[in-house]
Amino acid sequence: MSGTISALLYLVSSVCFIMALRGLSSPETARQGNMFGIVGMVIAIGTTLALPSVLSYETIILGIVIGGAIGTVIARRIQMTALPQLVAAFHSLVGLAACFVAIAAFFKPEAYGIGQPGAIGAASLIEMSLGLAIGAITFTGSIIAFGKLQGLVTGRPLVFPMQHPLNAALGIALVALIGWMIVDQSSTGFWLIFVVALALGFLLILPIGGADMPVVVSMLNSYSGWAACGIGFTLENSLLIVTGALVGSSGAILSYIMCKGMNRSFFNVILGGFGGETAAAAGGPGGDRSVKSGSADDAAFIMDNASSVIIVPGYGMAVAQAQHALREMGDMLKKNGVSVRYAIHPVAGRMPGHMNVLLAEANVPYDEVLELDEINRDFPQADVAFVIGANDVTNPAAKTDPTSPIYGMPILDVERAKTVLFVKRSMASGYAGVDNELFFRDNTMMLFGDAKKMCEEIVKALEH
Amino acid sequence: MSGTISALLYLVSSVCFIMALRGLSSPETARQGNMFGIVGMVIAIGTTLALPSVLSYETIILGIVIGGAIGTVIARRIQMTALPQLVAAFHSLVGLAACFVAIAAFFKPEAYGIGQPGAIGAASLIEMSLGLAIGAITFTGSIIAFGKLQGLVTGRPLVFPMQHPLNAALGIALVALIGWMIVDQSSTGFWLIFVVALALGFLLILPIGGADMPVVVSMLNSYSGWAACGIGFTLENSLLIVTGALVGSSGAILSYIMCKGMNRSFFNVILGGFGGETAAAAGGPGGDRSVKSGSADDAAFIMDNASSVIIVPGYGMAVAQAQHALREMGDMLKKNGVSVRYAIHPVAGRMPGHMNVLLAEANVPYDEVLELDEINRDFPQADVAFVIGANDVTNPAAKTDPTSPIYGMPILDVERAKTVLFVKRSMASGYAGVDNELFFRDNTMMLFGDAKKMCEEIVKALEH
Amino acid sequence: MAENSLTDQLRALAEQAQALAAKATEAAASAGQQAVAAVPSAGHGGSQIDPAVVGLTVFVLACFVGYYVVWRVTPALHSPLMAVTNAISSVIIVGALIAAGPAQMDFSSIMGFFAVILASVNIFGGFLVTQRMLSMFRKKK
Amino acid sequence: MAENSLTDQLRALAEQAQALAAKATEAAASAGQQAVAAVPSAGHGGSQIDPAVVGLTVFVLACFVGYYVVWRVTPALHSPLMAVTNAISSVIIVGALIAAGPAQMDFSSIMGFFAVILASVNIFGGFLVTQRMLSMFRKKK
Ligand SMILES: NC(=O)c1ccc[n+]([C@@H]2O[C@H](COP(=O)([O-])OP(=O)(O)OC[C@H]3O[C@@H](n4cnc5c(N)ncnc54)[C@H](OP(=O)(O)O)[C@@H]3O)[C@@H](O)[C@H]2O)c1
Ligand SMILES: NC(=O)c1ccc[n+]([C@@H]2O[C@H](COP(=O)([O-])OP(=O)(O)OC[C@H]3O[C@@H](n4cnc5c(N)ncnc54)[C@H](OP(=O)(O)O)[C@@H]3O)[C@@H](O)[C@H]2O)c1
Repeated sequence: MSGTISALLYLVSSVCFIMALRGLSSPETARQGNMFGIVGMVIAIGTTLALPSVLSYETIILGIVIGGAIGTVIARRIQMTALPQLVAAFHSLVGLAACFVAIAAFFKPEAYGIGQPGAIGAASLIEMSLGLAIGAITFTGSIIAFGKLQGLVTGRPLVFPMQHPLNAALGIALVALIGWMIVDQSSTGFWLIFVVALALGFLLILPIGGADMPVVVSMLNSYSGWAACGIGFTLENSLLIVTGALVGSSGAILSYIMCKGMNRSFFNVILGGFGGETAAAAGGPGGDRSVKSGSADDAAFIMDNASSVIIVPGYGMAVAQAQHALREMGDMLKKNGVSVRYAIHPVAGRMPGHMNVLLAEANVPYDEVLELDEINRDFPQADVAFVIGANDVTNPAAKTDPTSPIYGMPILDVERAKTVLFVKRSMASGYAGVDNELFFRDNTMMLFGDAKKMCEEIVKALEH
Repeated sequence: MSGTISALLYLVSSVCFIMALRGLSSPETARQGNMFGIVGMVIAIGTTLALPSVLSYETIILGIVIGGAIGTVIARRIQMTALPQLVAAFHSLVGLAACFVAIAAFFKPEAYGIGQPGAIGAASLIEMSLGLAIGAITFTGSIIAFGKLQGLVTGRPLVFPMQHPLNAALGIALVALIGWMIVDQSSTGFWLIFVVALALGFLLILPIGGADMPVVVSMLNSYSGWAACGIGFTLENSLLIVTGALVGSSGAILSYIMCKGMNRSFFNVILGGFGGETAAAAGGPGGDRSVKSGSADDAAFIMDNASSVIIVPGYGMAVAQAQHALREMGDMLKKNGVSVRYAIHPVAGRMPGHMNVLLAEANVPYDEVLELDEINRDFPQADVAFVIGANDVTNPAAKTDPTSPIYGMPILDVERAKTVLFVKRSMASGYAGVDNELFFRDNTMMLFGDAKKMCEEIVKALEH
Repeated sequence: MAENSLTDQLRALAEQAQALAAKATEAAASAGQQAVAAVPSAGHGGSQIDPAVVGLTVFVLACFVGYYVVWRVTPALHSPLMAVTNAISSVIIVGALIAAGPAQMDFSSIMGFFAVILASVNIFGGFLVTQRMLSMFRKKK
Repeated sequence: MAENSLTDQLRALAEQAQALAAKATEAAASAGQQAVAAVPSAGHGGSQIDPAVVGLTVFVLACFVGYYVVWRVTPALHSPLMAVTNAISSVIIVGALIAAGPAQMDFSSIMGFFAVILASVNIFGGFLVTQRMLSMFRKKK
């Protein structure tokens, strides 16, 4: 296959990837978009296999079959509530793969046409060692993110003394090693870069709280995109440049949206130490202030007599896997003539769009699920706001208390509804560790219990 | 200046042009966008002047000064109501300039590094002759468009017998000439292409009605963009490719929006013969049906007692230059506590965005000027719809009468307002030549007269 | 409108692009023939890529950018958009300057000179008239 | 949010892009040094342009496309977006295949083989999980 033809095919593949992201602009076109993505990947792989230097088809096909089988099994088995950790886990694999590619290129540069072992151009060496370093940081960083999201590592930010100086020192060491390696082309330097970067990924992410992991995952995603661009420059391959830029923008924009949704700066997230700690310290608030608490029967009675209910799901709904029971509850209410809609905060749950996927899984039609901007002005007309496993995203302190850590974060104005029902297990605060003053309001009723059980009980009560 | 540096500067210039169009996404950023465009152009010209082959600075600066002076004077003097014809006129100049560049390249290809006279590569010859042909069509086509918009040529579609066969024959001749020229490299062939293309531009546009000229101008704009891309391929200049693609998309999208706003296909517009003729035939409708007609005093009384008025301007407002008087009327009403807003149909007037510019010129704040989608649902709540010089864009036949030529065109639902006031000079139909049944409704009052005079009289009546 | 009609619009754009792409590929092929004498390029990528393919990549991406940028233009500013694209399309002055460039006057450089004048009218006129229009758009005080 | 925050976001993106651009320019310079031996390319443009500048052009345009395309993604589909970009970023399998390509096995091709496995897990897993998520999004019947 001539260089021109493969370049044209790579261009087609880039366009497919653009169309894949473009499809996600609406649920109707999204499936078609995913098909575009698959086609683009098939073209990219096929074109590469047809390059004259690629010969060992058996090995390659074996690799693809093994990897494909593992990927398929995981993708089929995974529960939708475990999506955040799945993305993190997959992400660590991309990082490791990037490391392997960089290592292969370092020890056999002639395969990539970038020189001979020990005599690689400086530009390529820089690209390569950056690829290695970013790949390694992505690898260990994503593993920690996975561990925190899966609950294998504590979600609390693990702050340790000298944390920032240590990380800074490692960062400087990394840069120095890259410099040395470029001059010396020594493989020791190369391996040292790998080790230091692995350690750095580990130490950078450990101090960041569990609920900030989505920002971290997105950020690492973005960096790996820019790294792919870099490799694209070395190989003069515009497919890698375009795809890298797409992935890079996507990660950057998602991180930005999340930070905006929490009204925090990106650096505040990355420097870590937020959440958890404070949450523990603030645990058990309320003390002497009185709270109105109700039962499933009360809730069923109130909602059955309402004419419009807005459901606000949050992280707790995901943890309790309550989406199916919740949808059943919604269906019963609708059958009784109550208008039921869902309000989704941009950072509800533990991943952007998390709630939407869970509700979709439970067969809630997506046109009943509305974003903050779309529904916030409807709360004053609603009879009931049914807040299930959400907390921070409803906290009016974000609007009223300039000293609160969540001040300035956009929130769902549930307090404007006639009655607010809160389903949660205790009076504990949410991820941000801030007391929610709504619990003590007159028009609030707390429904203590597990989200799923509570929904099931309400359904039973509604049946009578 | 090395090729690499000039390529980098051209890239900066491309980015500036992208930012220029991007700025137009909102009125706040638009001025900054225009600055980006100017900076981009300065960089592009500066970079080209610094190329080693460009030496005759005196001549070039003389040319820029002459052209710049003419352009500046025209841009300062032009009245905002004459914008459509101005764009058409400017456009003819780009077309002619493209012709001159193609001619220069044909007779001195070595300056562009594309060969020697009489020995130019086939690809370059194709590019060149296409550039010449498109440029020439744009030139004469835009001149006709200018003439029709300015009223120098009749706005009626000049259909003549054998029009389509003749144009087809000219088109075939053009292709044949290009083929011959590529084989023969003869300058006779080259000049013949020029002449035939000039004739074709003339004959293609003549049969198209005056009010379809904006679509034509946009279309020619789009083609000249794609032609610039073609030249960019020849010169391997990505600035020309990027800019050409931007201009090409812009023209195509604007033509598309206009056709959609009229619910007509692009081919229906281009094949010509629409409007005018029919309008004349249908002139003087109504006959025996009775119409309620009122005076400026009546209108002033009705509007002064309304709580909300929606003003719907159209082509007649532009012709009468009534925008200042209209704004004064609006101000008086606002002073008397009436809510006043403006509703703009996508194809009101004779150019996309035409009404917005005129109202802005008259100091109407742009947040009182709303698009069809934004305001259409507010008509039922409005007391008065004040339709001034608009006709087709309010015609309910577009919704109810499948045989009407404007059937399917989105319209402003003025008839839902409590009272509809129509300012126009007669019972004549609008551009599409279709009777407007609204004139005969009970809740309609016709205000016969020139739009500007009528506004002035209403203002006077309001003052009492 | 923008949202609903994307597919239609894309189709129209795609058709136009396809025509150009075909042309470009053709040009690429012929350029390729001219290029046989050239040694493998200096790139470290190894395989030798036709500049026309690169041009095509730039073109396709620029069409996407143009598509998105233009659909984002608010309808109220469609007149300034027409004026400013008019000004921007005069970037063919680049070609005119090269034609007018050589030190001695001849037929071609005279053509170039006229092209420079025409393009300059457009550039100054286009940007200025856009400026004038935009300066009129004001928010409610 | 998308609309209001464009400038902020652009700034952030611009910074990241700037860093990369600086890197790319550097790479360009060094590539240019390597390129001195190469003859003027076959292009009819005459002046000889560095491939890294072309790469930069593609990169800048792709960033614009990415920016627009991603901001247009509806917030309800942000989870599928994360999953699908994950799958797409495995396009580095292109590099892995080249490493695993040579007929004889050695350290590098074994590394390539492992990279192929890892990237394949991602490709299959990423696209499938996206598919699963998207198949759940349904409209009201
Ligand atoms: N989505 C994202 O992309 C993203 C990214 C970064 C950060 N974050 C952060 O995550 C937080 C999301 O807010 P949120 O309102 O969804 O969650 P939240 O504020 O963390 O509150 C979750 C609530 O769910 C309750 N809960 C936990 N398990 C439960 C169960 N099994 N049954 C019933 N209730 C249960 C908890 O109270 P009890 O313990 O009393 O039950 C807790 O108050 C925000 O602070 C946001 O900044 C999100
Ligand atoms: N805007 C664009 O981009 C564009 C592009 C292509 C086509 N078009 C077409 O242009 C038309 C625009 O619709 P429109 O409603 O704005 O205009 P219209 O339907 O053409 O009606 C204009 C009305 O203004 C009246 N008029 C003319 N001069 C007047 C004066 N001095 N004082 C008062 N009234 C005057 C005319 O009636 P009298 O003669 O009785 O006074 C006429 O009925 C549509 O058919 C559209 O398809 C627009």
